[in-house]
Amino acid sequence: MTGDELISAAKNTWCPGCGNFAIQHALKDVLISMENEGFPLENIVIVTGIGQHGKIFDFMNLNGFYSLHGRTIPVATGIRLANPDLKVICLTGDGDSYAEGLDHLIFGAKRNLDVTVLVHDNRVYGLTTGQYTPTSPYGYRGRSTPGGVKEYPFNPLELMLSSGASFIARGYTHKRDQLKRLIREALVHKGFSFIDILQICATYNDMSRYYDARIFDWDETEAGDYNTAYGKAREWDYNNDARIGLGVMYRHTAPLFEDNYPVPERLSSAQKLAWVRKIMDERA
Amino acid sequence: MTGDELISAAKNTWCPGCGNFAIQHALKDVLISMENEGFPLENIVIVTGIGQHGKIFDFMNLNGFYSLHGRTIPVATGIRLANPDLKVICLTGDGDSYAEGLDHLIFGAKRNLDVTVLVHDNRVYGLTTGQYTPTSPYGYRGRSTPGGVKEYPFNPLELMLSSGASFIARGYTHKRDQLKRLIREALVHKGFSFIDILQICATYNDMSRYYDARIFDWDETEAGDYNTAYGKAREWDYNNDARIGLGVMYRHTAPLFEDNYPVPERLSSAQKLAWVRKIMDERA
Amino acid sequence: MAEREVSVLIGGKAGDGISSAGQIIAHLLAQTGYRVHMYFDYPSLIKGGHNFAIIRAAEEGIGAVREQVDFILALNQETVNLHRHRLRERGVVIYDASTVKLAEGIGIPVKNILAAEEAPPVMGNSAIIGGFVRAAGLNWDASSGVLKKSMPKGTEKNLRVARRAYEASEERQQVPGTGKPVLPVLTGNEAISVGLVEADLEIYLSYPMSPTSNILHFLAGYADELRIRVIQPESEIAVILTALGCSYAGSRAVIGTSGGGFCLMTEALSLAGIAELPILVILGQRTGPSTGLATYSAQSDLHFALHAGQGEFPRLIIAPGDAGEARYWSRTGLDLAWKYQIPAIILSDRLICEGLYSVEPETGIRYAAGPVMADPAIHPYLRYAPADYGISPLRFPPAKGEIVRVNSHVHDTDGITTEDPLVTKEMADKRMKKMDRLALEIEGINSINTGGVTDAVIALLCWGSSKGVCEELGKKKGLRVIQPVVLWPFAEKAFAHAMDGVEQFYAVETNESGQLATLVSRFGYRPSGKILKYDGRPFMVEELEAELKKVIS
Amino acid sequence: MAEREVSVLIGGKAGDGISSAGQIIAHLLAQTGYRVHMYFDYPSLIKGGHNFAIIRAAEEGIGAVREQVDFILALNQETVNLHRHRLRERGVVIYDASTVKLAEGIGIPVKNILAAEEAPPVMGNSAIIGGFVRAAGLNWDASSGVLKKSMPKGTEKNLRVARRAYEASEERQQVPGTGKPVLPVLTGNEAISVGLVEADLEIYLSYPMSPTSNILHFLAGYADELRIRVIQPESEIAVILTALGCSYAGSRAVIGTSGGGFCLMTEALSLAGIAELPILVILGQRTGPSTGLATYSAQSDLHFALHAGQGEFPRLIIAPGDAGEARYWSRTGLDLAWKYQIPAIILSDRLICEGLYSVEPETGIRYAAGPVMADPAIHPYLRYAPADYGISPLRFPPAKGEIVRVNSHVHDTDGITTEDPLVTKEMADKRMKKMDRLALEIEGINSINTGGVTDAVIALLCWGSSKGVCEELGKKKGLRVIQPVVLWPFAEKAFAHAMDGVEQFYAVETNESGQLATLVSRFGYRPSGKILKYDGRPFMVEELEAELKKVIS
Ligand SMILES: Cc1ncc(C[n+]2csc(CCOP(=O)(O)OP(=O)(O)O)c2C)c(N)n1
Ligand SMILES: Cc1ncc(C[n+]2csc(CCOP(=O)(O)OP(=O)(O)O)c2C)c(N)n1
Ligand code: SF4
Ligand code: SF4
Ligand SMILES: [Mg+2]
Ligand SMILES: [Mg+2]
Repeated sequence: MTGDELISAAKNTWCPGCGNFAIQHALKDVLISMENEGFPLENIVIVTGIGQHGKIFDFMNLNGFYSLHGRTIPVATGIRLANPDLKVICLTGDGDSYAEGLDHLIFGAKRNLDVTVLVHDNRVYGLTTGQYTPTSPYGYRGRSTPGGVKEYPFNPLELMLSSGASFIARGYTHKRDQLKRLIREALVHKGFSFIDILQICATYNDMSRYYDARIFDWDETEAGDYNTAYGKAREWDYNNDARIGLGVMYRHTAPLFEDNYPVPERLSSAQKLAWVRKIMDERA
Repeated sequence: MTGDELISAAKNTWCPGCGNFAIQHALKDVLISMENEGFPLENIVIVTGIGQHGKIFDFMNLNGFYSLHGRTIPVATGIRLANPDLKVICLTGDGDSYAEGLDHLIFGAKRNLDVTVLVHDNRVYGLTTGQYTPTSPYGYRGRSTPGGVKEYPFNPLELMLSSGASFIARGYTHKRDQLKRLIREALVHKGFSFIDILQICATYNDMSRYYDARIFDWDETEAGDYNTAYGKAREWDYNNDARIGLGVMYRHTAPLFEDNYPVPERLSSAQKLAWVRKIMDERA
Repeated sequence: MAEREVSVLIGGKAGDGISSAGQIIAHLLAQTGYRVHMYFDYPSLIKGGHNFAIIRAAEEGIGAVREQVDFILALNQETVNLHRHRLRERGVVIYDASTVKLAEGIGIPVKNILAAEEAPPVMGNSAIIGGFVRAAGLNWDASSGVLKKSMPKGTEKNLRVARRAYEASEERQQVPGTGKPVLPVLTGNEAISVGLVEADLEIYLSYPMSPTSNILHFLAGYADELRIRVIQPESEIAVILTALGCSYAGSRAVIGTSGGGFCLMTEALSLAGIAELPILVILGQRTGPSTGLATYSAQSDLHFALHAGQGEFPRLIIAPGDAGEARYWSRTGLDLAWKYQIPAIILSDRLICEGLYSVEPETGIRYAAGPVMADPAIHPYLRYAPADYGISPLRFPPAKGEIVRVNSHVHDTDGITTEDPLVTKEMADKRMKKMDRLALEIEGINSINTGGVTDAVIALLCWGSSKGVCEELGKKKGLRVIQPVVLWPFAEKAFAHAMDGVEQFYAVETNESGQLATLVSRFGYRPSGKILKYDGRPFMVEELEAELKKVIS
Repeated sequence: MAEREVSVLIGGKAGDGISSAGQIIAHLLAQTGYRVHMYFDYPSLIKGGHNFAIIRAAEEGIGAVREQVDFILALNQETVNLHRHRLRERGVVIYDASTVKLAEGIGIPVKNILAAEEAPPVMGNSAIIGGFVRAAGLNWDASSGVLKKSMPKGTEKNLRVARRAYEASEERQQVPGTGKPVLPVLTGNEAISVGLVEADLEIYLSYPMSPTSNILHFLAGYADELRIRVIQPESEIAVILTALGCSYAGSRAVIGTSGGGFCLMTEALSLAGIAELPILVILGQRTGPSTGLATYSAQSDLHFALHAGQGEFPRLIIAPGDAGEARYWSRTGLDLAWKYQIPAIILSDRLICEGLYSVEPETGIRYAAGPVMADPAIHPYLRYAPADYGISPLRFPPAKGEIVRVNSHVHDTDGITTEDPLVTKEMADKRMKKMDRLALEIEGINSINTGGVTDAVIALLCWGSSKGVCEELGKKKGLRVIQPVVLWPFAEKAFAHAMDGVEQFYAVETNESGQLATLVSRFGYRPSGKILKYDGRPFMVEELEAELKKVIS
């Protein structure tokens, strides 16, 4: 498949300048290169939430499940249980995964479910026209907080680390090449791989200049060390004006959820019948 | 009020040996001493989840809201918004707050809602007769996991720390005096105060001997330091056989959620009418 | 309908400000004494897709738009291509001559005008509006007053742009004033908000969801001025449970959502039922199932609202038919929720929420203000004490020397859990007594509207947003129109009265099954037919007229 | 009813093992050729409160218990105090003489027996059972076989305890064998589980909640043997969405819950509706609203199940009336969910889930095995392609060279989001075509049971667990009994047929409003009366009989 073929014919309806394009194309490039290396793309399933991010479902020629707001992870869990040959990518938003569906995200990490989660973290509810989310900076003026939001954001990287995610990274939609590499590594990782992607929302929360002035690349040599990762996670709390590290923050190996529930060979009808008879005998 | 008066006439239906008694009586003692110091007990509201823990609602002579499974925190939020003179204590279970209602717990911490959360962490669903919870140890044999659960628990203290809780402690139902002190400090604390109480479930998960052999008291002098707290949180991961620290793990001061939403004086009918007229004029 | 009327369609890309331009046009027409209604059609995206609004103005109140229009205001070529067929004979297209190719109509050199005024592209719609003012023969001074009011930002520049376009345009179809008093024009969401404020709303909570997000935005904008609190929690589950915490402690909280969010609230709705906690839910219906069409309409959650939540408990369900009713009934709904300590639902829909309507400015009289409060002298306070009509008097904590308990389990009068069969039955009966009393009260207020030609033997049965189109055609075609506003408890007697003499009736609804028809069938009424539409769009006047022709000779 | 019958009540504290003792008694009686039914009554707590079970055995199948009993087995004084009035003339109380004070009856020196055998207190119920075996004149050898089977742990000691008590007891009321073949005895939950396994269940997911938790426990116990996977996610929301992920990728997942958990599933139910994902929900009703009475029963979620989730979409709702039906219809429900790619609900209730019933052991014939699969040769694969009866053939990913998309929005045939009005309508019509076809199919299978005296002109209308008691009294009092098993789509024709000749009918339901009565009123049937009970407890035979006397002369 060519990259063009991976993009569907559906009319793209993101705003000009939207960071979602960068995510879409980074994903496309990574998948094409994987296909070239022999990975069959029909084994990919994307699961999307509801929000601007979710529209990527329509824009890609990939198997997909356009789910509910906040519910990508349980859907992905089901797909992985049904068929662990399928590689599942959750494309989700900050409203989607950090507000409505936060618990699932934490449980995905806790269980080390073998899926890749890309959070289109534009730090705003885009599709519902600009309200604050759990990662919006303090004081963000959205339509539900015209006087500025008075809550402090939480730090998704720190939360993911304490929840047990085995691969944690941060990307930025203005750093397309790095983003590609991160997505690729996340896809290669066995286990719960999570990337918080600082995504520009051109319409409601354009933080390009803020980010551009603060980003730097993390030294990834110690990515296996929890304490180092913890230190990195806490450098920038999504609110203070610290430097913003990008790259792989943490990576380690842990048992997979799916391995506890391997797909068994099914009983034959005769075996099933025998079991039913046994139960009936026991109960008679 | 005497301690006896604080216990209601409702028939207690916890099993003999249940750790919930310790929590109930510790709470009772603390409240009585607070009342003796002048705190009016009619200003206390307990909000309970659904589970064995929730039955404390019936057993206490206190204002109360017997809520839904997993939903103590949002109810508490509403009570605090309506009347910040009310001191709200959420009495919740590990199934309640760590599974069904995890997101609310994290948001309560993030917002630094000024409530006290006591988690009756018996590491099992007691009321539904013994299934594993997010803090059950690996291999726990419950009725839904007769072969032993294959998920690792998460660490609620670490999660709470990364979520922004401003007071975090761990208690144990066999350490009644310490528990009293912790509850008292939690109640005095301004902000989100959280105690994970290792509660013995005599029927489905009696870990008394395990705990008794491992507990020790934390040195609380550095309780204001985040990194120290982080180190303490990670000593024991609710699964390994490390020593189990008890006491206040973290305490600091942060702005309260409620302070962003002070109860305003209400508009008079005339003011309201004037506003309506203004809107109508603007729209005409 | 009315002799004098005019319809205007304005279209462009998402992001062109079609909605606000439509509102300005509605106000321009309202200004000359018309009653107006606007339908705004937009896909769920922020920029790029096709948006259009139809504004219709007439001498009498209206709640529907027509397929045919007198003016098309085209900010782009697509608008012309998609809507040209709608133009009535002698209708006029006013278009942006810099982007639209068209032989007839009035081309406004928008690009040049903007360049001359150094104005940004988004002011293009001011130019088109200016062109329209002239084409419709509206008075410039009065119109510029409306423009000023509507554009608090960049007012002067916008006005200059509009004026240049006005001059570049020409009068084609004079839209005469009606001489009637000017009425305010509100969206349903604004009207609901006003009604809530009138009924002493204290805390509004919502997780954003179309079509009720604009209530959140509107109220947030006035929060300081109104001294109310407007809060956006982490999920709909948190929304409703926080609101119930407020109720318990004595604050009037209202929540807003749409079907998907409402699903997540159903468990707590049942809690409100058994714990007898007052709560008002604004439920804006949109096209389902599931995410469906997020920005289009439907009337397909009536039975869901009727039965949401496990078990049986009293509830109040009200479906206003336009902005005026939305205001009145939101106010009344909130009061009744508190009077009866029950969950109440304003079952609105996308067409009402985001449609514009002329409304009467009067504030009317509060239906019932305060809840039944307990006498503080009586000890002990029992939250669920037996009482007249099953309504136990309220106290809020702190209550000195008393304990206030609410409970999601079956409980005794003190709120303590019980599993006793007798108490279980008694408490169920107590709750149902409230329902019976409420039903009686509902019979006595105008909960079933009758319109059209009220003594006709053929009737249209409608509810919510299908009211407008039915009302209009009822008058025109000599049909009775019956519109239950309170859908539950169902005012059986009032309905029977409204149906008195009816020989045939047709249900007109925007859903697949005829949900109101199903509801009335419980009471023995079977419609002669159903006229249903379920593509997310409203019934246009012509469309329903054509459907009626098929069934009524 | 049947000439020969016997009722046994056993009571004690929570933690005394009353449920298992009751089961053993049921098996003891089943062993001698009786058809049995057990009702177990317990509050929601683990230790201490009063628990009791009533076991009734008769020659014909039964599904209800009586107030009057022949034997009372009392493990404590409370049991005697609470239930003594139930004892029939010549009935016998068998009691623990070490704790119960009583003048008559058979006192078993439980304490001494346990001491003699060095047995733990929990074996006290083996002693009482031993005493009962003798008192009822049951054969020791056959009985000890049942005891052995039922007590895999500590078997020998239990047997010795029972034997000692047997010897300390005396024969009082001989319960003769029936000479009929012995039938297996199952709880409704077990029967449901067996039905699911027969219909190729692959993954069972549940968040524990009474009264369906025991399905989770039962299946978890056999998971390895059955090669199924049994999973307990973090919440009901996770349960249903995980299951829908399974459906999408081709695995048969089933989920179980009760009303409160079901509330949280409604949003995803609507998703299953529009995305056409098969899913079966086992919904065990209990007393509501809200937490209500967690361990008691009700039939009060019928309309909620009918309308849960926003928007309109096809669904299948089945309410089995006993364990045999539970098995058959769980199997059929799962098959039909997959055949039609729709959500299906087994609407059970606490009485069926946790009640014991004699069932026919035969496995019967599968109703419909596989779903409609697409021909892999046809390219491109379109998930929502137009097809016969609206059932688009399935493929599961990975499908080489194809893309499989499911979508919660309105979508085109390929699953891509659309807001086009025509496609919106077409897709709604496609879904409703499935409903129409399913309705036709439902008319053709025995979805409406008719029993009692089938040509009587007075009928009892019932569903779910109220079937048993109606059936029995129908036979006894010469009434027709009509029990719709499939409640949606409602088999209007089959129902009309069942009602043929009925002049009066009474709805018998355990809810406050008569939910089935309301449902049939949609189709023009109005009951002459409703006999309703809503205290969490079942209709006892005598109780319904007395109610019937009031209304039927
Ligand atoms: C249960 C539910 N609640 C609310 C909505 C409305 N809604 C749609 S998108 C959205 C916000 C999306 O925000 P985010 O996840 O950050 O996505 P973005 O648009 O920013 O990419 C909301 C609240 C919904 N679809 N479902
Ligand atoms: C929505 C919902 N799901 C499930 C239940 C059933 N339920 C009642 S208590 C409980 C578990 C309680 O566990 P935990 O919170 O740990 O409390 P414990 O009994 O151990 O104190 C569950 C699952 C419920 N009441 N509501
Ligand atoms: S609103 Fe923001 S996130 Fe949405 S498409 Fe536009 S730029 Fe992108
Ligand atoms: S089951 Fe466990 S938690 Fe529940 S009352 Fe008994 S000992 Fe306590
Ligand atoms: Mg976002
Ligand atoms: Mg617990």
